[in-house]
Amino acid sequence: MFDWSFVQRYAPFFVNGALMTLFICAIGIALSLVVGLICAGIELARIPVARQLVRVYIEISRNTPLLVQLYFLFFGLPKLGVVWSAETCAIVGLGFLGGSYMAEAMRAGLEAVPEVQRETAYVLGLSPWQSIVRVVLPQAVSSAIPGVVANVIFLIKESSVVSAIALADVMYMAKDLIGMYYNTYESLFMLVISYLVILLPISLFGLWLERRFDYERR
Amino acid sequence: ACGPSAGTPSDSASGSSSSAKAKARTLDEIKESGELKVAVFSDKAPFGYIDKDGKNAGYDVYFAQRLAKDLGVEVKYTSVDPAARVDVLTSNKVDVVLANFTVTDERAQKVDFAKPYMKVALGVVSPEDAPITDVSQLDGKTLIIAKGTTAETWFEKNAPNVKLQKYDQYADAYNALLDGRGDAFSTDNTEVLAWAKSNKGFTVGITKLGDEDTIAPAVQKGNKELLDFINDEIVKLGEEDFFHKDYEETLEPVYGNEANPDDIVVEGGEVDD
Amino acid sequence: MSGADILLQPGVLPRLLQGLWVTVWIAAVSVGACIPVGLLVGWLMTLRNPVVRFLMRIYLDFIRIMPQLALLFLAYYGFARWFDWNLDATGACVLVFILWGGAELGDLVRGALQSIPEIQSESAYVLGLSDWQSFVHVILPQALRRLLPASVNLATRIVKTTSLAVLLGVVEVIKVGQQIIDANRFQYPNGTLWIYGVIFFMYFIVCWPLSIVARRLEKRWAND
Amino acid sequence: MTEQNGDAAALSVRHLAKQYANANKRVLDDVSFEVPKGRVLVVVGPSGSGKSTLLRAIAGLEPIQGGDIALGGEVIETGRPGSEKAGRSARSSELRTRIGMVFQSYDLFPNKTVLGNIMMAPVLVLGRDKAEVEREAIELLKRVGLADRKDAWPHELSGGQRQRIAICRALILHPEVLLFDEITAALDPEMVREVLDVMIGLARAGQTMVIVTHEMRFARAIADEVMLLEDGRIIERCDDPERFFTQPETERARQFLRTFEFERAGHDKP
Amino acid sequence: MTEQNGDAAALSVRHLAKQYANANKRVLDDVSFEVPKGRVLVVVGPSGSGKSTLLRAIAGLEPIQGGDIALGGEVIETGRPGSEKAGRSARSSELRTRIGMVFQSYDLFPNKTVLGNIMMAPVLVLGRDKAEVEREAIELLKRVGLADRKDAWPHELSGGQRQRIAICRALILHPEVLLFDEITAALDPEMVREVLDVMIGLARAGQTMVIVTHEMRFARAIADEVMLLEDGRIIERCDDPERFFTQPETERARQFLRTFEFERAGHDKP
Ligand SMILES: Nc1ncnc2c1ncn2[C@@H]1O[C@H](COP(=O)(O)OP(=O)(O)OP(=O)(O)O)[C@@H](O)[C@H]1O
Ligand SMILES: Nc1ncnc2c1ncn2[C@@H]1O[C@H](COP(=O)(O)OP(=O)(O)OP(=O)(O)O)[C@@H](O)[C@H]1O
Ligand SMILES: [Mg+2]
Ligand SMILES: [Mg+2]
Repeated sequence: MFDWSFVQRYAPFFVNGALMTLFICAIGIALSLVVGLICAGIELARIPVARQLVRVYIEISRNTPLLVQLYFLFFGLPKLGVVWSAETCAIVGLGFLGGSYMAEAMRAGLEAVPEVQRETAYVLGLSPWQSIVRVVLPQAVSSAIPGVVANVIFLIKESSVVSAIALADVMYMAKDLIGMYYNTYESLFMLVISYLVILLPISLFGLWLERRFDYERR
Repeated sequence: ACGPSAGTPSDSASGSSSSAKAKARTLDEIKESGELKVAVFSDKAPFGYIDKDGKNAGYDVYFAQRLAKDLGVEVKYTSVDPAARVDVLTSNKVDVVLANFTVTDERAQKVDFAKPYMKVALGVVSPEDAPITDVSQLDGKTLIIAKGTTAETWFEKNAPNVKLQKYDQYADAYNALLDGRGDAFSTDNTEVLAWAKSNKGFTVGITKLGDEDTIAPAVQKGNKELLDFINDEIVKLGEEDFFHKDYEETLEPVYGNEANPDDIVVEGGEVDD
Repeated sequence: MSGADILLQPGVLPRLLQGLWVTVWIAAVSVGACIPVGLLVGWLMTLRNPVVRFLMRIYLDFIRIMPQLALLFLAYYGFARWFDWNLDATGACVLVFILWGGAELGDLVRGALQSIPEIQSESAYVLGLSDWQSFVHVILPQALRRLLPASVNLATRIVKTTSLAVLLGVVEVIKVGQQIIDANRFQYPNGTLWIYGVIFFMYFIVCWPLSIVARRLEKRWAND
Repeated sequence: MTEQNGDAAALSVRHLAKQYANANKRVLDDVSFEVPKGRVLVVVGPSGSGKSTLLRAIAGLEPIQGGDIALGGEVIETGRPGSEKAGRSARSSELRTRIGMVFQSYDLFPNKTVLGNIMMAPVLVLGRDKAEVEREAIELLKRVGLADRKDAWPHELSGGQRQRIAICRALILHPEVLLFDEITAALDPEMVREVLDVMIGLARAGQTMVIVTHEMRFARAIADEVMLLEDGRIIERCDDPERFFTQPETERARQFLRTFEFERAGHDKP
Repeated sequence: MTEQNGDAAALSVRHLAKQYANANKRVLDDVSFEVPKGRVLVVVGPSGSGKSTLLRAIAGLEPIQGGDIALGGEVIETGRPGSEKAGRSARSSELRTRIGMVFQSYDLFPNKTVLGNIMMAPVLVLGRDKAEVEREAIELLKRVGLADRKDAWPHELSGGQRQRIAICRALILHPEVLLFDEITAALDPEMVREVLDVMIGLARAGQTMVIVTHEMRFARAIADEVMLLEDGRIIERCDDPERFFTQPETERARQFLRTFEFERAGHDKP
């Protein structure tokens, strides 16, 4: 019934797929953090026009599926003369989608710092910079981390659609093996294991990080 | 039945019952239900595609219609991706696959093939300004293919130095070739010839690669009753030169008189060379 | 740009809309069926029975850690074989969205039920309300209020995730778009740009109002 | 229902013992007292002394491990050793309506209007006629000065208004005993006053009450009897509040009361 | 820094006018008073009368639209009409350290330990030597009875302990004036006592303070002067607290103080 030799033979495929998934996600998530930070900054600083643009971006990015974003980038944009590689499209797609989620998480983190904390810093004579670095940011990071971690896991999961633009990630391997050798069972088994191996440590690390930065629990 | 329809006959996937036994249906059950469930391509013109009006059309579809007519039932189409063709049968999502299904040993272990109705080899299409005329030219280059096709298997086995870029769907693969994402695209030669004819700037540099293979209908393993019926049907249709007529209706408009129908068509299930 | 004309071709927009209808239908059926499942799961999760708790944890954690696309593959290819249970692509989508949405909603329900201060049910007890009266008249209405904004958000996520159905071969809006692109390739070589653009916009138009509703509800009920 | 003895105390608690699960000490230990009909008992004591637990046990919210609780002479709760993990008392709905309780906070139902909150129990539990209950509810609202807010939602009300509504909600069931657990602890001073005035009105009207409070002046004004609790035991009980607040008998009571007095800072003025 | 006048009041507020943006009424209107060095001013008044706003304006947290504020004779803030939407005052860090303030709640930095909280400003703002600051911090902690908690995190402390730490954090800057805004409002009675005792200690030691409180007994004990605020105006000011609390001059003050008195309920005893 279950063909272990098939699993042994093709396990390396999934290792490669997992590396591709991790590669795309690492860069895509880094990009999303940068985009999120910029957007959260613009919103908090209330920069007039940029702020409206950020709102529009966030609405568009949150309300469209990544798959459609990718199809548009990969198949649509070349008609405008912009030909990006599949990797670029996937990274840009993840950054575009994740940026809005990260922005919201970071903004929520900053807003969670009570005003009286800034006021206390002011009354104690701290400069605005000292107040941000020593008082506001440490607390904001602490309350933003759970949201950011959840987004990281969300983005890794979402990245499973990059197989649709021929990127050889975990999902791609599973489909490929099913299509070539029809060992559906074994392929699905390796698919599930691969995602567990990628995501379980990350989500445990996330829990540890949350605890580490939670001033009330460490 | 579950699910609405996107207005094309091809979406029987969403029109059929959402749960049933994975055991194949008998001939009687098919007749009783009044419809034959057939898996076809929806993006591989001119063999199986959706025309501008949203209707299924093509060489395979023409045959499917006849098959159903002789059974006295309607056709219900399910569009499949190449890689899904075996699984739609094993999980009994359709009764027959008529999706340019090349007969291979691996596949024959999973499904039962009937007599062939077409023959193919692989072909490679590439841009006219950088034509690929030999497999060796592909070394270190990127070749686009569709997952689950014979082309994929052949290149995986015989050309380890070619970088394969695999898409789930033919449509995506063609788009990728048009956007210059790969150096060439390989699939059945019938298919690439047809495509190159209608897409300026592309040429079929390799017209015949690997063994000559046949294309045949497939049913679930062990569904002898239906298999026998299809085999009889193919023999019977051979007497009236049905597949030549099919060729004239669906392929000739594309190939014109440059191709010889006998290079493609198999009548009565007999490969003559 | 010339390519935009593709949208004016007879039949193109109606077909896309029909495709969108399939998408919305899958989402709507899934969301509808999620509600009872989610309520049940949420209720089970508040039980103290360790076995039930453990099972629910496994269920929730597995569903949450697997990408939805992987779940769809499991349901579509795996279920038929493992349980001799055949699902067509649409059925597999609906099943996965119900299991996934049910788990997510269940967790929301659990959170909402547990967020109601104990003192509410104590007040009801002291006033003489039976357990059932207390649940129906006091706890549930408050839990639903806290639940609704997040549930509408979940619905948005389900709508977005229906886009994956195309990868199982369901003929929904994306697939219809691809068919149109294919059939019109020669007249409209730029079709991909426009069709995918329109599909992008269509998803936005479906999801955006839901997001707005969710945000409104959240604001309105935040300070109660 | 057993017949009520006219002479029996409205509430009597005998040898009450209470221990929380996972705790190794009794929170209430051999607590006995009576509250005659129409009288007001004020319970004071430091934080953690068991005041809230006492009221909650009387209301049936906490299982008790020893002793018993009687209402109008009828025993309604008997301690069961080992019942630490048991939930709320299984007493009948009807019985529960005979004891009213108001908590420190959060206890109005936010999903009901003011009238909805007040009318819920009499209609659902006692099956009384809606129109009649509404008339009575409006009467009560007038008494606490909130007749014009009858259709408001709890979140539209100030803390003091909410607590007055909570009192009405309890009163409409005509409870034999009303329990109040620091119901003004979370309020601004002016609101505290509004609520306490309502309670003083109730005392004048002869409502039997047990009140836990940290407002010593209020306690002094409203109490018929005062009871000082510490570590789950009754330290001093006195039916002359004036005397209790000025010359308590025990050293512990003196010490407790001193927490509320300040001596002049008396630093030198320039 | 202008030289300080030995005779000048520690804090003087003249004709202070304050209006919030989007409000059509002044929250503080022509408020003038002085606090001589070493004296304690207690500000009382009903909710919304502007007490917090007054302290916040002195601390530089709110822009003022008229009048001025002087510290030791040196004017540190002048009202600018139309500045409703301006942010906090631009006064220098050094100047800010000369006024200390403790809020009702939440004001310890949760990301710093007790010592970290106390040492932050002297080290960062005044650039003082760490070791020396730490010695002083521990001295202060001893004074408030919390020397053993120096390495604790704020969330590990009770509310009363937190407020005492907040006082230390303000004291270590040796502020010329200390402002307290209802710092015991959210605390349990015993904790209230701990904190108020610390403040009485400060008063004895000659710390100049402005205190907003609802604890009238405490006010009476600690005040050198009392000021009753209502609707942003000073209703009564009195440098004899005893007199203010027993025989206030204005009818409004009498009325206000009555909120804190109760008459015996006086219902008939059986
Ligand atoms: N649910 C509980 N489980 C375990 N221990 C509890 C529980 N509730 C209260 N306690 C403990 O029981 C003791 C009495 O608590 P209780 O709340 O009755 O005191 P209290 O007199 O009302 O105090 P306060 O004035 O602070 O309200 C305390 O030591 C408390 O820690
Ligand atoms: N940020 C603000 N914007 C607009 N109005 C405000 C703001 N803060 C306070 N107010 C208003 O200013 C008035 C005075 O408020 P303030 O907080 O100074 O009163 P208070 O005397 O401290 O009251 P409490 O005893 O309740 O603390 C109130 O009417 C209040 O509604
Ligand atoms: Mg209590
Ligand atoms: Mg205030």
